[in-house]
Amino acid sequence: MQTVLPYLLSGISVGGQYALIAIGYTMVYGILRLINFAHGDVFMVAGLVMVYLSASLPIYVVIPLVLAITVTIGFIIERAAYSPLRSAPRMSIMISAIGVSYLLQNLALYITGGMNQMYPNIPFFTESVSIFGATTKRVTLVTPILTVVLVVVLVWLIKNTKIGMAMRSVATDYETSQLMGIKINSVISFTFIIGSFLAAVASLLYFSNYTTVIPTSGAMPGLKAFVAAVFGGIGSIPGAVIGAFTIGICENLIKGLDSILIQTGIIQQGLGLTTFSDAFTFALLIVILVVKPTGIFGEKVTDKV
Amino acid sequence: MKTSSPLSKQAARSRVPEIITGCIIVAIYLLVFVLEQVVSPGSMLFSVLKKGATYALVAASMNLLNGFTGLFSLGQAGFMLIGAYVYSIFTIPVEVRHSVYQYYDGGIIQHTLPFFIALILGGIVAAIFAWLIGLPVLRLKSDYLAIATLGFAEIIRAIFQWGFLGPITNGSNALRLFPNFDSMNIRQGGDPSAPVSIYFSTTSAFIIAGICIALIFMLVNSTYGRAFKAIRDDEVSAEAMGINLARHKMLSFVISSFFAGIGGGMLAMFMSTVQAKNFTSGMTYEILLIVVIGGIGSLTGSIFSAFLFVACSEWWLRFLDNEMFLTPPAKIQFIVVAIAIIAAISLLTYFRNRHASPKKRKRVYLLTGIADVLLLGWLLWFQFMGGYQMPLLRNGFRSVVFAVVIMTVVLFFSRGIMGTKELPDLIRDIGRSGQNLYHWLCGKRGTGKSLKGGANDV
Amino acid sequence: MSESILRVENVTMQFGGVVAVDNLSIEVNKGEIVSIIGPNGAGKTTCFNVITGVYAPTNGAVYFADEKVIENHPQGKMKTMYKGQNAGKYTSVATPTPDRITNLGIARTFQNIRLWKSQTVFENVLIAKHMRRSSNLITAALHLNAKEERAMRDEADHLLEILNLQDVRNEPATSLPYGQQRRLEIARAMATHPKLLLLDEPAAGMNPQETKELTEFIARIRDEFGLTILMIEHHMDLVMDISDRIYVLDFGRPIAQGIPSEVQNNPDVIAAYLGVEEEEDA
Amino acid sequence: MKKVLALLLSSTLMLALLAGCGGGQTPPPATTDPNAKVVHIGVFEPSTGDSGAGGKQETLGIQYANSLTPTVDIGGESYKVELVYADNGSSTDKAPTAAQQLVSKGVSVVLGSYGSGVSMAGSDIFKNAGIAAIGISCTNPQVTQGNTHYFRICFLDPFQGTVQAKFATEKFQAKKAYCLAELGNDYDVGLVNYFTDAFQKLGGTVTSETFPSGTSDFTSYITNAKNAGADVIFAPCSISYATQIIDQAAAQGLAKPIMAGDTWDSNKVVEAAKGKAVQIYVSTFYQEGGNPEFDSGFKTFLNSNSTNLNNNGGNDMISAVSAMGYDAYYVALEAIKAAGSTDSKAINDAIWKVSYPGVTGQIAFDTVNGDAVRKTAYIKTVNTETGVWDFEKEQSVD
Repeated sequence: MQTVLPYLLSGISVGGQYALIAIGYTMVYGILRLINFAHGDVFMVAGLVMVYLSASLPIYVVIPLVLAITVTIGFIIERAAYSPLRSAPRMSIMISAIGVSYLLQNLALYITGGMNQMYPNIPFFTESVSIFGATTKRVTLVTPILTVVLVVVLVWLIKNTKIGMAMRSVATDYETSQLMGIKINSVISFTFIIGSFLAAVASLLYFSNYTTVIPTSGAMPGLKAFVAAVFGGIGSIPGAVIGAFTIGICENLIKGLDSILIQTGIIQQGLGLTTFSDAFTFALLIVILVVKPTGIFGEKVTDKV
Repeated sequence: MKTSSPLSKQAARSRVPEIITGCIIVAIYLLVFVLEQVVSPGSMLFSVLKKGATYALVAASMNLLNGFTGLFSLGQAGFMLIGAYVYSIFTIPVEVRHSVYQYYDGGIIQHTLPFFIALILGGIVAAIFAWLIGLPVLRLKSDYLAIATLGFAEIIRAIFQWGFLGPITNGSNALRLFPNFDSMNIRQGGDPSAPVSIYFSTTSAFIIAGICIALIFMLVNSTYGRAFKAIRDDEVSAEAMGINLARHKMLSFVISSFFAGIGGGMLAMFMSTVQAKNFTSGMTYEILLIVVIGGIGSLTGSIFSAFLFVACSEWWLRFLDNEMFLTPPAKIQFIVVAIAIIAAISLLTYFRNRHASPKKRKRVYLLTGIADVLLLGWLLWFQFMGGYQMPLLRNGFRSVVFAVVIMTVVLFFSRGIMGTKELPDLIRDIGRSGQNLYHWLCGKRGTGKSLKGGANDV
Repeated sequence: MSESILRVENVTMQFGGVVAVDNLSIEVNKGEIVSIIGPNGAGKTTCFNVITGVYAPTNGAVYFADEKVIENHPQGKMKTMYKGQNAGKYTSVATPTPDRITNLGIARTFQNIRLWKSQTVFENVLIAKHMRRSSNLITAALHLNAKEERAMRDEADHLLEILNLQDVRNEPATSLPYGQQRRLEIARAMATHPKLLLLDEPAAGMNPQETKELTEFIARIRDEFGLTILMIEHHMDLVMDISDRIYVLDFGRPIAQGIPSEVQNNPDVIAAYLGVEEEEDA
Repeated sequence: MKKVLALLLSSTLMLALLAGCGGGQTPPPATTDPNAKVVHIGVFEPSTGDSGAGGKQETLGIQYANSLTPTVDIGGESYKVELVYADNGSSTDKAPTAAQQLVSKGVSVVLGSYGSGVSMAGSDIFKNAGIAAIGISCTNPQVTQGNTHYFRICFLDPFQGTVQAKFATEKFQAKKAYCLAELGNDYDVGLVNYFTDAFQKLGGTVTSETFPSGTSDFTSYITNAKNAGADVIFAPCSISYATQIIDQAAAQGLAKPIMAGDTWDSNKVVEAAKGKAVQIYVSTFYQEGGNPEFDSGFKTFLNSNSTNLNNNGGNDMISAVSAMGYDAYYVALEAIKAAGSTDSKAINDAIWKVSYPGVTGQIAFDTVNGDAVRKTAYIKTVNTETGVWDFEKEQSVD
C-alpha cells in the first residue's frame, strides 16, 4: 500500500482536474453532439489569462476576473464558430472546433512568443503538506474535494432549475424542444458558459500544481478529459467524473508500474512502461468502446429504419 | 430542370473535359520536370512541391475514407508513421546502420530493400495494422470511430517509441541517412558524390503521388467506389441493397491506410529523418483541414488544397513571421492595400447579408461598422503617428493568420474549394459558364439568368 | 403455384416491454402478390425488418425457398420477459446481415424513402448492381472489367426505361417528385435481381392517377420478371385490385388472412381497421 | 449577379493581398546603401516549441555579436553581414523546411541549432546545398559524425555525460542515479545514455525512465526516483519540462540533488527554483564573469531593447548559450575572411582551419568530424535564496 499510495494521490488529483474539464465536454456533447476540440484550449487560455493578469493585479481580483474572462471566451467561441453551423453536417462543426483549437493555440503561441509562462503562486494552494508520509502540494488534496462539491452543485442545478430542465430536454430531443418553445440558443450558450467556468476552475487547480503554461498545455489534458467523458458514457456527468478519476489513477499507476513491480520483486529490471502512460489511456478507451460502445453510463441508442 | 436534361446528358457524354484534364496533367508533369532543370535546386519551390505532393496523396487517402465512405477516422498520422518507419528501416544502408542505431549496436535488421519496394512494403504493413485495428473499431459510429482511431494512432506512436523495440525501431530516436528524394536525382556515372546531371527529385515525388492518386481515383469511379458512396449516403439502404457493410468499410479503411502508409514513406523521404514523436494528432488535423478546404468528396480538391496549404504555411506566409520595416512609399502602399481589403470585406459582408432577417442584418451591419471605424482609425493613427515598423509582424503571426484563414473557409465556404467536383466537372462548368457569359455579354437578357442556374447546378 | 418462397414462422419481435410483432406466421408462394395491411403501429414494417435481417427476432424463424435463413430464440433479458407460447421451440441463433438476405434474392423498398442522396437517379440503380458483380477489387479498381461495367450500365438503363425514369436519368435522386422517388426505389430494388420483392407502402404520397399506374406496373413486373411480391400498403384500391392474398395485422397480431373478398367482409377486420380507413378515404 | 459580385470582390481581395506581399518585400531599412555588398549568415534556431527559450538566447548572442561587428572584410572589400532567421520550431518535422528556407535565401554559412535533433534533421538540406553549418550547442555526437559540412563549437555528450557522472560520484559519493529523458529527444536520450555508461564505469547503478512529449505531471516520476533510492537525479530535458520537474520535486520534498546538462543553464530554471528547497547542478559552457567585457556589453545590449530583454526571459542574466552564439558568429566571420569569398564551399573548407579565442575559451576544430576541442566544462548551481547561478567548479574528465 505504501508503494502505491503516492501514485494514487497524484492520480486522484489529476483525475479531479480531468473531471472538471470532462464535464464541459460531456455537457456540450450531450446537447450538440459535438466534440468540442477547443475545450482543452479554453482551459489553456484561462491559464494564460491568469499569468498575464496576475503580473499587475492582486490575486483576489485576478481569480474572479479569470473566471469571468474564460466564460466570455467560451460564450464567444460558441456564438462565432458553432452557432452559424447549427444546420450543417456534424463533420463540419467538428472541423470548426478543430479550427478554433488551432486558432487558440497559434494565438497563444504568438502572444507568448513561444516562451513558457510561469503560473503565479496562489497562496494556500501551492504550499506543501504531508499526508500518510507522502509530501505533496495542498492543491492535490483540495482538487478532489472541490470537484465533488462542484459536481454535486451542478447535478442539483440540472435536476431542479428551469434552465437545467431545459438543458435536459434539449439533450433528449433537439427538434421537439425547439417546438416546445425552449430557446435553444440560450440553452446552448448556458451550457458553454458552465463548461468554460469549470474549465477555468480546472485551470486554476491544474496550473497551481504544474506551474508552466505553454500553448499546447491544453491539448493533452483536453484529449484525456474527452476520453474520460467517453469512457464514462458521454452525456452523463457522473460518468465523466468517474471516468476522469479512473483515467487519472490508471495513468499514474502506469507511470509508477515499473517502480512498483521492482519493489515488490516481480521483475528485476524496468520494462520502460512509462512510454505508455499516454497511450494506455487510449487503450482503455478502445477496450471500453468495443465492449460497451456507449461508455459505462451511456444509454443505448437504436437506429430507426 | 427537366427541359435541360437532354443537354446535360449530352454534356455527360462529351469526352472533351476528360481530354483537357489529361492534357493539363501531362503539362503539369512536364512543367515540374523542366522547372527542376532550370530553377536553382535550393529554391523553396521544390520543398513545397515535394511536401505538397506527399500531403496530396495523404489527403486523397483520407478523403477516400472520410469523404467517399463516410467513415470519420482520425488515425491517418498513425498509418503514416508505420509507412515512414517501415520505409526507413528497410532502406538505411547497412554500412551506416551502426551510426543510426548507435544505442542498439546497429539494430537487428541488416538488409536493405530498393526504395520502391520499401515504400510499398510500408503501405502493406500499414494496411495490415489497419485490418487489425478495423476488426474491433469499424463497428463504432461516427464520433466514437473518430476518437477510437485517434487513440489507436497514439498507441501506435507509443509502441514505436518503446525502448524494447529499439533494435528494430531505434526506440524513440530518429532514423536517418536513408535515401530521400534527393537520392532520386540522376548523377553522372551513378556516383553519389558526382554532380547532378538530371534533377529528378521533385518529379519522382510527383510520379509516386500521381500513380497512387490515380489508383484512388480509379477505385472511386469503379463499382466499389460507388458502393463506398452508397455507404456514406445511407448505410441502411446500402446494406439492404446487398452491400456488405463490414467488408466494404474494412476495404476502404485498409486501402486508405495503405496509401497513407505510402504517403508516410514519402514524408520520410521528404524530411530525411523519421521520428515517431512528430506523427501527432496535430498532423492528422492538418490533413483533415486540407481535405475540408479542398472539399469533402473531391480528390481534385484535396490535391489543390494540399499544395495551397503547404505553400501558404511553409512559404508564402513566411514573411509574416519576420519583423519588417517599411520605407515611406511602402507604408503608403500598405495603408492603401489595407483599406482596400477592409472595404472589400465590408462590402462582401454587406452583400452576403442583404437578404438576412432584419434583426441579424442590423447586428451584422453594426458590428462591421464598428470594426471598420476602429480599423480605419488605427490605420490613420499608424500613417501619421506610428513608426515605420510593420505592425503585428513577428514570430508566430503567420500561424495566426493561417488559422484565421482556415476558420473563414470552414465557416463561410463549408463546401470547400471544389465541393464534390473533380477537375473534368470543373472544366465542364467553366465551359458552360463561358457559353452563358458569352450569351450574356451579347446582351441576351434571357440567358443571363441561366448563368446563375449554371453556377448553382452541381 | 403452391411452391413456397417465403415462410415466416411464429415470429415475435419484442423491444423491451413492447411487443411489436406477436407470433406472426406468413406464407408466400411463388408468383403471388401478397399484401400486409393493418393500422399504423401494427408491426408491418417491423415484420419487413425481421425478414430482411435488420432486426433479429426475439423468437421464431424465417424460411426462404424452404431453406431456413433466420432463426432466433429469446436470450438474456428477453428470455425473462418473453412469455410466448413458442418458448423453447427454436433453439439455434442465425441472424444474417441484411446484405446476405438480399444476396439470397429478397429485395426491399423503404417506407421513408432511403435513396442515396448525393447520387443521380442512374447511379442509384447502378450501385444496386454492385452485389451481383463478378469482378474483384483489383480488376474493378484498375478498370479491367469494362465488359461487365458496360453490362451493368446497360441493365441499369434498361430498368430506368421500364420504370419510365429515363428522362430524369442524370438528375440528383432527391430532386425528383415523391412518386418518382418511389418508382426509383423499386427500380433500385429490382437491380439486385430479387426473386421476392418487399414493397413498403409503394403508393404512399401518390395521386390516384399514379397509384393506378403503379398497380398496373406491379402486376406487370410480377409477370415479366417472374417475381413474387409481398407488400405493405394503405391504399385499399391498390391492395384489393392486385393482391392474391391479404394478411391483416393489429397490435402485432395477425387477425385475419385470405383472399381480398374474404378479408373485406371479415367483421374483425372491419372493426379494427377498414372502417377507420374508409372514413378517411371519404 | 450576386455571384459575379462575390467573385469580383474576392478577386480584388486576392489581388490586394498579393500587392500587399509585393509591397512587403521591398528591401526594408531605408538607410541601406543599395550598392553595399552583403554576405548572408543563416540563423537556424528554434524560437517556438519546447526549446524556444534556449534558441532565443542563443540568437541574442549572435545578434549582439552582429551589432558589434556588422561588417566583414573579404579580399579587401567591406561586406555587410546580414542575419537571416528561420525558426525550426524545436521539432524535427519543421526543421527541414526551415533549413530549406535558409538555403533559398542564399545564405553563405549557417549557425545553429540549439538542440541536436533539429540540427540532424536540417543537416541533409545544408549538405545538398553545399552550405556549412556551425553548431552552437548541439552536443549529440551524431550531428557531426560522418559528414564534412557540420561543425560545432561546443563539447560533446560523451564528454558532458562523463563530466556529470564524475561530478556526481566526487561531490555526492553517489551510488545510484535516476535518469529521466523525454521520449524522442535526441539530446536527452543521448546524454542519459553517455551518463549511464560513465556512471556505471565508476561503479554506480542507474535507473532510466522516459516520459512522452507534452507531459506536465512529473509527480509519479519523482516518486519513482525516491523509490529507486537514487542519490542523484539526472534529468537533462528541455526547459519546459525542467521548470515542472523543479517545482514538483520541491513540492514533494525531494532532498536529492538534480543534475542536468547545458539546457538547464537558463534563467527560467533559476526563476523556478528560487525560494524552493531544491539543489540543482548543471554543466555548461560559460560562467557569467568569465569575460567581464562581454558580460557588461551584453547586459547593456539586453537592456537597450525590451524585445531583447523579453527574449532573454525577462532579465539580464547571461546564459552560456548566448556566449556560445556570440563566439559562433565570430568563428563564422573568421572562416569567411579566411575563405576570402562568400562562396559557401570555400567557407566550408576554411572552417577546418579556424582557430579563434572566444569568450568561452579557445575554439579549434578536430580534423575528423569538425568538433571543437574542449577539455573542461563549468558546473553551476542555483542559489535558491538570491536566485542567481553560483559557480561550483570547473570539471574535466581526467
